[in-house]
Amino acid sequence: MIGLSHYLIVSALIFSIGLIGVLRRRNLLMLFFATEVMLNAVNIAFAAISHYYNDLAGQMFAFFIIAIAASEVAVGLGLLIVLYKKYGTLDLDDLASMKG
Amino acid sequence: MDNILSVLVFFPAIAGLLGFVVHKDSARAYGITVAAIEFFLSLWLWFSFDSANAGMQFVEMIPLIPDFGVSYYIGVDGISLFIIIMAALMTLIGMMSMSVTKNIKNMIITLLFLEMTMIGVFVALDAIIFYLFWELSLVPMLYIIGAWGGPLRVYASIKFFLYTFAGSLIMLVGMLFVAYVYHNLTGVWSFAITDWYALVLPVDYQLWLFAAFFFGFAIKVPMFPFHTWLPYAHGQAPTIGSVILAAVLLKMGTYGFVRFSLPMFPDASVMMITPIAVIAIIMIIYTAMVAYAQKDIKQVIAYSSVSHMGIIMLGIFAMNAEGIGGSVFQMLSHGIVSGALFMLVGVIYDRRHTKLMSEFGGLASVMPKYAVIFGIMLMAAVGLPLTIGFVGEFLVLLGFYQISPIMTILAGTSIIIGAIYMLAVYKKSFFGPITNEANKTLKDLDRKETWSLVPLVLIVIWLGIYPKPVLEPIDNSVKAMLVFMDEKAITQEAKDMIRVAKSSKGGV
Amino acid sequence: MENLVYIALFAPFASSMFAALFGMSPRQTFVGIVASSLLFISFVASAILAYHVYSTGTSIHVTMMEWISAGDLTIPFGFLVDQVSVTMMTVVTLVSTVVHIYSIGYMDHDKSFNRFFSYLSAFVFSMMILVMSDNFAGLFIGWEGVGVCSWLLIGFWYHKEDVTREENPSISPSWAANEAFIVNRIADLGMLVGIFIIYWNVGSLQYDVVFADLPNLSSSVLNAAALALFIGAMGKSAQFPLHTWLTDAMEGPTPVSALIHAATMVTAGVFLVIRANPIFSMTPEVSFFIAALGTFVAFFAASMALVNRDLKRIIAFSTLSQLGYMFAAAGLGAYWIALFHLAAHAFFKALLFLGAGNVMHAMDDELDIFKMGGLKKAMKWTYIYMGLASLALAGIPVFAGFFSKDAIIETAFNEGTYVLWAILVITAGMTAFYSFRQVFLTFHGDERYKEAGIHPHEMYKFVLIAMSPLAVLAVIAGFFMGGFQEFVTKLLPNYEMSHHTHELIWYLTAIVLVFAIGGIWLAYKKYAKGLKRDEKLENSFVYKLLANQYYIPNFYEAFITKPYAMISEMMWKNVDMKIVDATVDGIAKLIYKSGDGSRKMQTGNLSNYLNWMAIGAVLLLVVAALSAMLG
Amino acid sequence: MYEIVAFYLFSALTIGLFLVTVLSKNVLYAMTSLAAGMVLISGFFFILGADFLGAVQLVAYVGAIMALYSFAMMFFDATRDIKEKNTNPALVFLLGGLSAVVLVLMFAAPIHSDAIQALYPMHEGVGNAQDVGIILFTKYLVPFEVAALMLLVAMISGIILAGKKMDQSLTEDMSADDEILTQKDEK
Repeated sequence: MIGLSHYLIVSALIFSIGLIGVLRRRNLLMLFFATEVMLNAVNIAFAAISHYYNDLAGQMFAFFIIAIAASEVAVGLGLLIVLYKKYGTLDLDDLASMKG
Repeated sequence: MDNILSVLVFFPAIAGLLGFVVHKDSARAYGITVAAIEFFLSLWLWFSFDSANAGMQFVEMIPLIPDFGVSYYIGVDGISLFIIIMAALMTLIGMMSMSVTKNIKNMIITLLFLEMTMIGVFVALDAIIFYLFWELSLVPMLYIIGAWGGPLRVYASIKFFLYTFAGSLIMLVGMLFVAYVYHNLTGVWSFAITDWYALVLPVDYQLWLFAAFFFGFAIKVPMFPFHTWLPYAHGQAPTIGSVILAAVLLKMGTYGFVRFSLPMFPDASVMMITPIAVIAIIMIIYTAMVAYAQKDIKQVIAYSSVSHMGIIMLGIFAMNAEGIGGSVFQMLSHGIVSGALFMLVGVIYDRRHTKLMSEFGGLASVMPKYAVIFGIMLMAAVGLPLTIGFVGEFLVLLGFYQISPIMTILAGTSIIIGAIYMLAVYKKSFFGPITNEANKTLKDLDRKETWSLVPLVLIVIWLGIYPKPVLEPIDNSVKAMLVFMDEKAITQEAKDMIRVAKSSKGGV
Repeated sequence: MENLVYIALFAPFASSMFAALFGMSPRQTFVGIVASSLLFISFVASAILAYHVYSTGTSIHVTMMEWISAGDLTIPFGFLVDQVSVTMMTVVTLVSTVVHIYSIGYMDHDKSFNRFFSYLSAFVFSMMILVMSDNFAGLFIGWEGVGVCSWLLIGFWYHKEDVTREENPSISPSWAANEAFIVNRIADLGMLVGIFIIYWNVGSLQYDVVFADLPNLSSSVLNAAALALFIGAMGKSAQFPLHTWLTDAMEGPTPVSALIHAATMVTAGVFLVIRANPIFSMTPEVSFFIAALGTFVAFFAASMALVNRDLKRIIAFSTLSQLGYMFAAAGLGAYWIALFHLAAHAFFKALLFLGAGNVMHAMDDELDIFKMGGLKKAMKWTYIYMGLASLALAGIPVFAGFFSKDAIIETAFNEGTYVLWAILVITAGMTAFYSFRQVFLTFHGDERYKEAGIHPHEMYKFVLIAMSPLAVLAVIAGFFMGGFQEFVTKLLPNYEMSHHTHELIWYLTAIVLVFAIGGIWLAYKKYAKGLKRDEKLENSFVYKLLANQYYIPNFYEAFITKPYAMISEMMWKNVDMKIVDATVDGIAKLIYKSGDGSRKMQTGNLSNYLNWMAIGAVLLLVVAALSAMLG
Repeated sequence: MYEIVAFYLFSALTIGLFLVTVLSKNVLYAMTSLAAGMVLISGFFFILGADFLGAVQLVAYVGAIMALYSFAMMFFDATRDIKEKNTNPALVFLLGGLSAVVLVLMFAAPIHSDAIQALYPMHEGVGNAQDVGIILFTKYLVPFEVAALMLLVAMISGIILAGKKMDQSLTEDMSADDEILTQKDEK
């Protein structure tokens, strides 16, 4: 039987994959992809918990997360386009203008 | 006038604000007038002060944040009264003798604000108000050193500010904890010092709190090894800054010990007698030796301040009326004497633009009046009887002798090594032939300088011969404090150590 | 009578203030005259008081006002005129008056004439406070006051330059002044400790209260108090090892040497021991130590005087030696004899110094007796005065010194301390030798001063007349010994020779006399005909040792003064700057550096930030997990 | 039984696809695998009975968000391989692994305690979409509206950021516009 822990482990694994992406990627667009992975990982966990505890609150959270992800992508991609127009690249190594 | 204390605190500040509209040519006269009024107000406070009453007088209380027990709560007793008068006096005299011409208006306004904060510290009976004035006093001094100082002024002023600020933050933590404990025990918040006095704390709490307050006060005093900001601050500050710093600001630290540490933590204070006495003795001997090695007159006096503050610290922890009373008196005496000495150094600095002793020599021949006043102040500094310096030093050593004869003898070497460096300064600068051509044409004290120094000379001699009017209120308050401490102490050792004078009348 | 007390006390003060008014103006003779008159008034008042005390046998006690009152301590300005203090008052004011008048002549050409009188009168005022005070704190006021006046007066010619020790053993007046002040301060600490001991054990500093309470104190407390007070006395009275300042103090003007460093201030230590005799008589060990030290100093100082060539220094050493005698007497319990010798010594020693001042004046400030000789023709009266004073000092019968010094030597015999007695007798011989060596070298023999082209002249007449009372007293003071004994022993414990000593008294006197006359004879033989220098003797080790004061000043310089300066320098440069301050700056630097270091984290690269964020997040998660597991 | 099979299948596929997303050098591959992974995640939701959420996942994520990404990609050069220099791959995988372990531990911890009370219990016999609808429009009405507003704002800002003055730099001084215009006039 598949228990909650199975889901949580999968969720954690996916989250970690997302994290690896976040840490590894230097391209801003790819970073966005990685964050999407992490958001989805969390959604799985929420949905699973919601299911196993018969509580809808988890689903609600997942729902709102999707909403936020959508807004984030909308704004973020807008910014990416502006950046790309200005610098011609999305590579973080080339965008390090805030060096302290 | 019931609210004379508020007037005393805020009059200089309001006058300082009005000072912005005064024309800069008349700023100096304006400042002196304000300081003089303030000084006469402080004298008026003294005359209406009831010497027989050992408790707080002229108390004012306006709740500010009732939910947290913070209120505008001020009052004076015999211990703080004379420090207030001295602060007003030294501001007045300092302004009178001031030779600053650059941005004089800013200087006057800064000094008036400084006066507010100084008096505020000594009248505050609420820890928050106390802390407020305590920290505010840093700002004008930072400005005075940083804007009118010598070549290293920025370093010196930042060192002064950060060093003392770091200490007082630790003190603030201590204050907040006391308030917290008070809240836990009584269910109400209060920052009133008089409420805190009633708090009987367990010994381990007392020790931690004592340590927290100790850092705040010790850096201000400054106690060894926290003293190194002082020579820089004095070395770089303009004359007026040094005068105020030495005369009043340093006294905040020792006053804090008397006002907070002793009555609030009697057991911890008794337990800390030996460590503090050891530090005080190191201060006395070590800094006196360092003073002897200095080449710059002002640095000598700066280090001598530390040495004298060691005497004051020793007296505070003598735990008897002679020692503590002597300490409070010594605060006044050191304030006046070191203030005067700094002014005297300023006099020669204005003429030669150097403070190095090697540049001088034989000044007594060309500047006899200057030499006489310097000589009198020097003798007061080394504690000659019938000058103000003796009374305090004698009482302190006498008081501490009861605690430890050996330590008293070690501390008593201050009368020897104090004489060594002071006489060395005098000999190098005033005696011998005039070797430097530039010194041959020096002018003696002008009228402005004479008029600002002579009152100090008179006070030095008057209080040396007849200290009673000052000593009596101090003594009453100190005795009452000791009675209170003795009742409050929980350990038997502390009760044994705190010596209540036989002539005491009763508690606070 | 009370008014007289105040007149006696404050007339010198008024004199000092009056002179101070003119302190910065050029020389004005009337300042000297007014000062001298006020001192004379003080003397007259003291004399009347002395007569009053003598005739009624009662003491006068006045309290002017309260001085310090803190805790249980109350110190009034109280003045006590009893047999002891009135003796001191009379002696002090008499010598002071003479010295003041003398100074009008002596300081004639000095541009700081007025200032000098101000200081000199201030000194007398302090000395009067010292002797008249009715408590230890008041005594201490005077004690420090005379110290300061001595500092001012030794360094009176402050404008002189520092020279090497070889050129002038005192280096410079200002150096000598500072030395005197600092050495005295060392002793003053002892005195203060004594006061503290007394206060914490008795609860008061008033003489009467303290002395009444003494039987209740333990012997260790008494010993400590006696020792501490005596340390104070050692400094003021220049007892070994705090003696070096006294000879250096000869840098001051000669009237100062006469008044302060011979007649009055240096005897303050003896006065203290006499004043506090109830304490000292209850502590036989300390008393014996005092007597032994006194005897040692008497011999030690006399030995240095034997070879010295400086006129004033010889007298200074003899002062030191006589102080040793006084301490010997006081230590052995013969307080009234010590007091009597103190008074007699004040007269003849002041006379001797003033005579030396005349010589100095005549010789254009030359002090080397090897460069004098044959002065008796030019300075007849000075010769007579100095001769009389030297006879008194040498202890030749009928002169004052004979009675007082002989009594001390007898006391040493009477107490059974034969070693002390023997040393004192030998010292008496040495005293006679050096004082007459000086007289003969100065006034007899060939006129060596002519080589330097000096034309000596006698002092002003009024000066010589002013000195006459001292001369008279130097001769006749001894006859009042019996009356004096009767007078002061109303207060001081009487000291009588035992029957056994009484029987031997003629032999004892004869022995002392043989030594004294032998000394004079030796001096006459060697020096009266002229100076024959003995190269071999002068190069011998002992001679050099004595001439260099046993190298004690050099020792102090090498082992105290210089190391102190060196350690101070090291404390400042190495400890204060490099350790204490560097630690503080180090903390500041650490904070600054850590900020500077962490600045590198701010690469501007988002990817790096994300790494840091992840590290932080993982750490927080670990902490949360751990705390969840543990908690 | 089918549930187990589906779970493991989906798990393996999503993990694999996401790994491709994270590790691929080609943007197109990454995006495609991401979209595929999203679809499979909605499968999880359906298994878990969260039908509505699954639908939203498909519609919003796969439909809207991925479409946004695809459009955005048009602005970038998607054909080139992305060159990234990885300074410290060990740290990356260490951190990833560590966080995985820690998260698993943490998620596993509360499961052993069953003192969790459902706040908004599901109702027996009521469809998931209905249930969600009830709660969303009662308890979560305000957040829901706020989320709607937020989406609106995001949409507008996205349009403005990406669309406004496509031919000009947005960050440089606007006064440059006038210069460009004057230059045009001169020509």
